[in-house]
Amino acid sequence: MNSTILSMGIKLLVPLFVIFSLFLLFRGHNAPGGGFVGGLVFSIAFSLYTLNYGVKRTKEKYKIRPLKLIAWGLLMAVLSGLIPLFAGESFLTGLWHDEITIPVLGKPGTPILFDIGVYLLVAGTILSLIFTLWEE
Amino acid sequence: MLTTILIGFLLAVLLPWLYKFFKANTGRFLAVFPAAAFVWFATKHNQIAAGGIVKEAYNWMPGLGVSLDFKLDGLSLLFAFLISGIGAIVLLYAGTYMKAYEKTDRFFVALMIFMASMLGLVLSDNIISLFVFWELTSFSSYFLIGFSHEKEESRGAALKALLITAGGGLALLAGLILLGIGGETNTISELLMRGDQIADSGFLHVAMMLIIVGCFTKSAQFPFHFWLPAAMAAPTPVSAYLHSATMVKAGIYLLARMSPLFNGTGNWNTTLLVVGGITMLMGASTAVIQSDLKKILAYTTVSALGLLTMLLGIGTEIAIQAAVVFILAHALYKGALFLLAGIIDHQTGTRNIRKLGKLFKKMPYTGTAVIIASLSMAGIPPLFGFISKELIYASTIDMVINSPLTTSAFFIAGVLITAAAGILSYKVFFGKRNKLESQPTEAPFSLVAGPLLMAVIAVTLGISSRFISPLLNQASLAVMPENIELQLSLWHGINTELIMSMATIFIGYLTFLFIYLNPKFIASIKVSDKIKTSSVYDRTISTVVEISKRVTIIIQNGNLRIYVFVLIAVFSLLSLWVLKDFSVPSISILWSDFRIYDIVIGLIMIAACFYAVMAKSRLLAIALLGVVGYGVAFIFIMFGAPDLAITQILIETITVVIFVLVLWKLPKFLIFTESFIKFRYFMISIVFGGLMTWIVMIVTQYPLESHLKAYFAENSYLLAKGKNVVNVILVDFRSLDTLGEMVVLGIAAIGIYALVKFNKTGKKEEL
Amino acid sequence: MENHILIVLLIPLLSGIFSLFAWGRKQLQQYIFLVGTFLLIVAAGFLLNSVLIHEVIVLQSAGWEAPFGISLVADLLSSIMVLLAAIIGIAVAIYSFSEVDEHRIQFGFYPLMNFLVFSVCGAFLTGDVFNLYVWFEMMLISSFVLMVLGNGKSQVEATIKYVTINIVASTFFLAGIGILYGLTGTLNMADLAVRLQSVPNSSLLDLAAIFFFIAFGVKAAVFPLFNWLPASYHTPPIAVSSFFAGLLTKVGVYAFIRFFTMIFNHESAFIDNLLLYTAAATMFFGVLGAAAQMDFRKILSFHIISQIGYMIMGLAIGTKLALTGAIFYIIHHIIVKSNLFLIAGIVKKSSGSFNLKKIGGVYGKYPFLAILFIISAFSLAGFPPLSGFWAKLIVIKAGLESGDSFLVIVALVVGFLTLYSMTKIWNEAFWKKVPEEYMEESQTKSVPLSSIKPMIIPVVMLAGITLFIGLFGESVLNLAMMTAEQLLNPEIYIHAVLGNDS
Amino acid sequence: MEDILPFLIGCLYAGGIYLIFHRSFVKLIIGLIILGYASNLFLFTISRITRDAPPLIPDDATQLTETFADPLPQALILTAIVIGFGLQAFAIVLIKVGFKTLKTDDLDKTTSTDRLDN
Repeated sequence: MNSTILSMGIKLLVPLFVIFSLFLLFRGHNAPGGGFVGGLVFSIAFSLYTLNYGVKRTKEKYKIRPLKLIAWGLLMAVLSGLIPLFAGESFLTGLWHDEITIPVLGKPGTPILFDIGVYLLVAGTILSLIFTLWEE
Repeated sequence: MLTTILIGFLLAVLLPWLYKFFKANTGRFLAVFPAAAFVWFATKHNQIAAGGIVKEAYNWMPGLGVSLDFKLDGLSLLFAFLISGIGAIVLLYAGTYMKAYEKTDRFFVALMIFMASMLGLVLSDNIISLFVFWELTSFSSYFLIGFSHEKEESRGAALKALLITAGGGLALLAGLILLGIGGETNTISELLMRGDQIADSGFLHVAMMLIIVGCFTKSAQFPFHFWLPAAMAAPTPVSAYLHSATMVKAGIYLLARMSPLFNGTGNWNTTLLVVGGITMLMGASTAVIQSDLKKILAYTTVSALGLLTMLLGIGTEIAIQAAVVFILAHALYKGALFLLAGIIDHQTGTRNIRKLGKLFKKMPYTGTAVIIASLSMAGIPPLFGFISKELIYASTIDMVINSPLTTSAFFIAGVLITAAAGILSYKVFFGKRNKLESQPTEAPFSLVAGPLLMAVIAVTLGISSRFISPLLNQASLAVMPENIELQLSLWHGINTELIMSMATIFIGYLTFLFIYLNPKFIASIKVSDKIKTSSVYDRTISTVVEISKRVTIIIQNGNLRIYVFVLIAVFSLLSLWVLKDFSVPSISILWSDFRIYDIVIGLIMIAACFYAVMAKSRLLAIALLGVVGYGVAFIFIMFGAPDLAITQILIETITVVIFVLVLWKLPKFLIFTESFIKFRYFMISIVFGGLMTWIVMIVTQYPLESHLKAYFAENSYLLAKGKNVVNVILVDFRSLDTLGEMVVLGIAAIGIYALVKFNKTGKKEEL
Repeated sequence: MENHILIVLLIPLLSGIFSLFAWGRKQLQQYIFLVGTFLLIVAAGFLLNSVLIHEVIVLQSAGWEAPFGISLVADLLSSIMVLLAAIIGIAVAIYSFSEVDEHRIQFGFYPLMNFLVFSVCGAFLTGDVFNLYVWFEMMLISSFVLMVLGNGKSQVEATIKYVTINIVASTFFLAGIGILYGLTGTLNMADLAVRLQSVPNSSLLDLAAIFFFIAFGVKAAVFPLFNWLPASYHTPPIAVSSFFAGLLTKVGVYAFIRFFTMIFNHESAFIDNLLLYTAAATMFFGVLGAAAQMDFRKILSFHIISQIGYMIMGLAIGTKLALTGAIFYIIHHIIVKSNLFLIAGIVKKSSGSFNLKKIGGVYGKYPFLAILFIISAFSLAGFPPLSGFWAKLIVIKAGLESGDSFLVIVALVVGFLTLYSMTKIWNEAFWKKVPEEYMEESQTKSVPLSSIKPMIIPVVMLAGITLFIGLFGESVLNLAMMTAEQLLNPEIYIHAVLGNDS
Repeated sequence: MEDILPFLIGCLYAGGIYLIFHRSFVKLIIGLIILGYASNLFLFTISRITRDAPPLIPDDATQLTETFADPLPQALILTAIVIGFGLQAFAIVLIKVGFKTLKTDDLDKTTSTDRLDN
């Protein structure tokens, strides 16, 4: 598998996949996609990289700590749920900023933050699976 | 009264510290408690003897009708005197006697718990609190019998006593609760007046029989009696106190207490009479062939308990009076005799009467006390035992039916007990020779004083019985409210009772002589194991254990497939039972509207599933699994669930990848041959699948109006700002589910990491 | 007020997340778990207090009115269960400091425990059937990992059984949710209770009930679905078994009570009989298993089953008193059973084995431990005046009142056998001397009790609670009665969740 | 298809459970996964199905009108799939570890934890 073309291809693919996964994440609210699918695509990119270069190099190069991703993902989701409390709303209530609409990303709101949490967690989970099992 | 009981429990709790302080004097210190209680009860004597009662009431669990109601009447006071009086003597005695043992603090803890509970039992006026104290006496008895717990025998005896009494306790509990339900109160004094109401509820007889069972186990009635002789494994003070004077009388107490309610109804009288009679005769006849002093006493105690039960069963005025009087007489002489047996054991090192003899000169005080107590036991005037025996005969003679039979039963038992008394006193103290290795000396005063005092009381009460008459009269009124007044005296003139008493003594003497002169013959008598209820007990216990082992091996067989099989079978049977009300949906609608690729996909999936079942290669099976998974995704696409389809495809891919990563180094499938078992599994699988199909069809034939669906369609964009409704539900409407799902995934990741990497080499790895 | 519910859930969740961040740092994780469970007790206490004042508290998560979002509901039953979970949580936390080894901690023991507590609390508080499924799955996955953590041979074997049966049961749960949704188009428990009234054919309800009977029956370990429990509960460390023994099966019982008092409360002879026979068989076969065993933990495991039977018995009889008994039983049993497992662990440490044949003499050596055991064991056997007695008394009284004498007889016989197997432990482990042939083994494998003193603290705490409930049980009884009252009047719950228009 | 689905579900349930009844660990796990599919489809079908009408609000609309698939069961199934994936992945690795520690692939040989000790 160590052919240079493939290696080059994968190196190029990783950022592409990451961007695509982010795209899936943010469009999820209005079209098929979302944090879960985005996270999966994200992790597929690094899985490919791992298949080619091994776990150690992947971890070193991209400073990926799956466990941290999991923890941050969860924390992010919880925080997105806590934010509405300061606005006097219930836990996890979706708060939206109505005036601003960012292109591609849509309106910023806590559900988006929540979805990012999902994204991080799924990415972390799948990567941890791949890392753990690949090293075996 | 509550204070008294609580002090008792408090002393038990504090004992470890008290023991450190008082050490060997703990017993003497503790004796202050029952002595003080005795004095307190004595101050109430005149009031009670005049027909008054003392009541106390405290809430405990009012929601359940459980309260700490205490009521002191004649019967309770009689028992309270016995418990506190004999308790004080026993504690003094134990203070010296237990010096030979280790860890006596534990002994005293149990003894104090017992004393307090026993007081609570006889003072309670609430069925539930009575039961609480009742069980506590069983509980403390368990620890006292098992005091020498390193001996197998002690442990077995303790367990026997506990299982029998607590088992009976469960029956008693049910009986008491039924009474409470029937009488709509838990207060005993109220219940006793609501006989008609309880009878109307239909619970009276069931409750009665259950209570009788409870009382019989506690008071060692046939066929439950065998735990009592076994309980002689306990240190002697315990035998004297619990297993002759007080605890075993708890059953008698409760029978007496409930008499106003049950006497004359149903099988009460017959049951008590018959069981009591058997117990009495069996106990008396077994007693005379024993060689162990404590066993002799134990069986005479069984006999006495049988006699008491009989008297309550006879249930006439005189019988009740006789019972009350005999409770006192028996407690005095039997308690004393046990303590004295302990002294003999303590001083000579044996309790085997075959080895004992000629002790009087060496142990004059002990001897005197034994003789007095034995004479009381034999019913020889002017001792208190004589008065009680007179009354017993009087009660049988005026029975309406079965008088001759009952009278002769009493007579035979009386004869045997007299003989036993002879063995205890004459054989041990004046017998021809002893076979002791060492020369015994008289026991210290602290040991002899107590039993001697009890012997003296037996004499005093015999001569001046009128002091005790008012109290006993009140006690008998408590058992039978309309009873005639009790008048005790030694001399009633020459009448049938007197003649019978004399005859009993005379023939008892002859019997004693026979036993005394033919020790070899007596020793050769063996009771067959087959008729011993103790061996029935042993067999029952081992059978229960054996059955439970067999059942457990079948049920908990360790075979995962069978567990799943049972689960599916239970589900299928239950569903079939419910589904029998539904018709099978007609198949014709099947062909109404379908597209050709539906069928193709369906068939592919079914085929893939089928070959996955049959596959002999692991990789093939996994690949086929993938086919099924993608098929599912395809169905999602067809029915408007693109998100599901994407997820399904991605997940399916990852699952297959994981499978391959994990499994590819494993050896090939083992081929297991098991076709005949497989048929069972095959059938249940088909049934299960069929049921699920049927259920889907049944449920979907009804129309569904989901207001949730409508709400989401309406508000998903307007309120939740999202056009992909599924995603909006996931991150907004039902974001909590998603949060949970995230945690599940995270844990799964940790779990897989831990599973694969776990090692004990201490090598740290960062996840 | 609603936020009391939120706080109860946030504490274990955040503890879990924080201990993920503290991965591998033993002391910090221990500290987080201890503080977390302590705060949880406080929060649960506040929650219970507000529920006592306001009857039913509802938190509409994400701010959507019921039944469109997910309602978190705290009624008396839920808040009592949460409080109990917190109590067992802190007991296990303290215990785990001495018991759980370095390696398990390295591989995530504490985060998993936190998430387990989280899932249990969530399961008690949710008012939505699908959300309950999610909590159940979270509970399952964390218990799977905790059970296998350490990779011991018996652990792996036990976990395979545990996983398989529980996953199969989960499919029934999911299918059951499908049927409920297919019949009513709603998932909110309160809404379901209302809408199920108008289901065209009440046999459909019986049908749906079977699915939940299987799903919860497996979790609660009722006959004949209990096999996974005795196969597995004796394999992980005691801190884990103890938490499992006290709480996990009770989540199943909780779900039983919730579903069969509120959702399936239509008149159904089928369900009534099903519960009655299940209760009897569960009591009976559970205790038979206990009578057969000679391993400390296996005896205790089988006793869980038999005692679950008593709780189901309370539910099956269904009168106010019976439900009171079931609630009282749950409270009593969670405390006592967890404690017995903790004691088993200490006995093992101080005597070298769980096998009763190989050990002995604990009473002689450690009388204080013996007293703690006596309190818990005799309470389990229903001896007065300990907590188990009241529990049994109420259930039996309820049974006699409603004329279910068959159940009462079974309950009494089972009570007797329970006493037998508890005294078996006492006889063998505490009274008897260590058999000669195992003397050496016992000495080499045991450590003196003084070296593991912190493990006694939670045992004393739980035994104290048992004793307290026994001696001053009135408050617990009142609580249980009020809970039963609430369960029998689901309108209060439904009204609180759905608002005025129901 | 609406009419075929119940049969497909039945087949999947039957196949899944029958796989669990095999003695091999690997078939056990495959069976569990197929059971998972079966119950997802069960939930999907029993909440009624609608062809070709995904619950996506068109760009020019603010609400879903006419016929559309019920989004709620979809969301539930999505959650169930993901949760099921977590559990199944764990189970797959578990049988691998089981195979390594128990040295067998045969379920009938894993009866030691249930054994009576006496």
